[in-house]
Amino acid sequence: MNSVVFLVVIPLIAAFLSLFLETKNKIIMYLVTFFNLLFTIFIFKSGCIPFNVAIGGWKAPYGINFVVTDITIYFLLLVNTAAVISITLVKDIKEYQFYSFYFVLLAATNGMVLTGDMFNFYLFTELSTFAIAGLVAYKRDRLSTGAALKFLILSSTASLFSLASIGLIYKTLGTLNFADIAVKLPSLNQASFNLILILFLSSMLVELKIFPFNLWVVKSYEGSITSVNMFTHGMLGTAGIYGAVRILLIVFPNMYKTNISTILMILSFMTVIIGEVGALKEKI
Amino acid sequence: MTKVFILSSLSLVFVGLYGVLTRKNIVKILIALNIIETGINMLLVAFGYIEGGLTPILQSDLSIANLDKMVDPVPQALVLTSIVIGLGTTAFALALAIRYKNTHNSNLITATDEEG
Amino acid sequence: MINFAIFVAVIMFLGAVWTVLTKDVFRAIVIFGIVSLMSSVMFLLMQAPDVAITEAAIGSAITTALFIFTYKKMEDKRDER
Amino acid sequence: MKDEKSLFLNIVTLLILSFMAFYIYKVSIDTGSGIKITDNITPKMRVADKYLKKNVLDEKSTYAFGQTAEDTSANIVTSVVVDYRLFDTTLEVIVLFVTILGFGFVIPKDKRSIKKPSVILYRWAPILMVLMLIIGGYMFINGHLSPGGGFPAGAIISTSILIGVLSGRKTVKSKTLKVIEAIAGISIFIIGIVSFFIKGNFFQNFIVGDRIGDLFSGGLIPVFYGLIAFKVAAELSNIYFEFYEEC
Repeated sequence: MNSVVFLVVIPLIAAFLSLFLETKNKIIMYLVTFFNLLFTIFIFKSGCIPFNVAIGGWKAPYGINFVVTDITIYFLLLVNTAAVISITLVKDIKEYQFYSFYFVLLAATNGMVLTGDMFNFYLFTELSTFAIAGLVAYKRDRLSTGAALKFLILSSTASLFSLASIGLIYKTLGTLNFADIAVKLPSLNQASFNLILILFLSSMLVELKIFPFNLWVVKSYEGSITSVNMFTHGMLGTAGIYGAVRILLIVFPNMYKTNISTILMILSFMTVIIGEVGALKEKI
Repeated sequence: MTKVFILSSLSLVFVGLYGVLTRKNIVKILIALNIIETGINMLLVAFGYIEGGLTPILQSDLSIANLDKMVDPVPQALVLTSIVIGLGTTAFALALAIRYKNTHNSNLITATDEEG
Repeated sequence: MINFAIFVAVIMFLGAVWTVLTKDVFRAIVIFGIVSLMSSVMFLLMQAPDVAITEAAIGSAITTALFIFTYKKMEDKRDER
Repeated sequence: MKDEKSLFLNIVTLLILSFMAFYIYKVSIDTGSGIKITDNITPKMRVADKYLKKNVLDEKSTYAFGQTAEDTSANIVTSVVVDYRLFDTTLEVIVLFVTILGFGFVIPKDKRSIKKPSVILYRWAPILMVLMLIIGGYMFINGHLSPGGGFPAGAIISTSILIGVLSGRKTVKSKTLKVIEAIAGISIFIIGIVSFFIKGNFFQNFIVGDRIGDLFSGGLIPVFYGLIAFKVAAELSNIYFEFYEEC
């Protein structure tokens, strides 16, 4: 099943092609999205799950690899179904940039779910960040420009923290592969483990829209058009949840005294309460 | 040597964080973001440094005999990637800043987003 | 060699502090270019010539140029109003 | 009133930062069992060992200078960037593409006229441009032998177009640049798909049999670096046109 990489490669080629196909962009958008959904269903039905794809022929800890497991395939279906639903809301848009951003976002969310490498995951999150920032700024008026700028500054600061944590992981464990990290992690010191975890968690919270970093959400939802809101929540949210679940609960399991589930539960509880209070204060 | 590299890059990270958190001019914030990024890049390369290490380029049979003394090539490869990503972030944010100046008539991040 | 590394590191730190604290944006941009160039020297000392070349060409030259272009464009806007 | 608020902000920020610095210091002096962040030893079973010894596929294999190996690039950083972790590099190219697309999309288009350049710059610009092109071309052709590579080469080539723009000479049209960019970007992925149909793996280096240290070695590495250099040059030149185009 090496061909699973097509899920990422085909939308990226379409992103380049959309520079030229001025009026046919919408057809290409439907074609690529339905291709992704059908291909995912084909993989789901093919019955060779779980499997592991080594890109470039380099085997698992040394090269980049895609991992497809039972949970992955369901999240892949969710992401692609969300994409199909949200493109039905796209009205007549002429700018080719919109379609390019959409294709890159589709590739990035598929890749975030599929990838099995730490640095590759970081790159996919960066890609989705830029695509979302471009889509939020699509209306180019006062509200959307401010929202996009604030989102970009916040998320790039957060992604620098995750880059530092990737460096620390490579220095201490000497590997970047998720499965390899999970095997080697118990030999790490408690304090070092906590530092890496804090750095990585603070960057994941931005993608997940959890309390201390969720202030960008309101402005960006106000400032962007409806289909972009669907992209942000349906595609990026789903992919981000899967990435967080895999990285926080499988790669960094509950070990020693740090209980991640409790921390996440407290934070999400606070998110709900503070979000509701903020919504009540908002004038209609 | 390693201590000098790590301490200098950490100091850059902290100075940049101070700048991002306290400055209000957008261009200054982006400069501070770039300083953090330079610091993180130096930190990553310093993690791969070993005392008296050699450059990871094969020039003759002698360098193949000394493979153990070479510095780690993987952090350098990662940093090559992250430098280009930093350029992308800066370019996009600067374009947004120019439009922000046009729409808000201000280059402070604290300007209100409501019309009027 | 270690004295040279400490010298470069001190210049870099002072430049970064100056960049963050100064009120003048243009001066901040130019000193940021110097900081970036000094970090390129540090990459060279860390036996990473690839990264040093990339940092000098992209991180130092083109980023600084972009900042200066943007600064000029924003200043022009203020003069018009 | 405003100054007080700013002073308060500064103090809070300094407190947060000093707390972070103290935490990092505490981590560095922590004495527990296991690997520490401040340990100076290189970890066992590091990924880089296999990259340096070039024996990912075959455990026991060794190589010599001027002989073939599984990856024949002499610069090991290049071999990591463009061969072992090629997929990262292609994504990075996409990151640059997206951000510069967003740059052209967001930046306001207003009228702007350039001052007439001086005669010296106008006369000497072609010489400088040719020099820049030669340096950039050398860099991406020799990227697998010496320091350098596609990204700085693209930056240097784009500088030559910047000189052309500043000196008022017409060099290339912005539409041509867009075509170059798209063709280079698509062909990177086309090569990846072609290697899927030849070897069965995406982005595999399917040219083998050359020797370490030759100019024509490294298989697909010079091809990829050339494509990356042209793509980066076209994208960065588009930025300059956005700033300095006379509307």
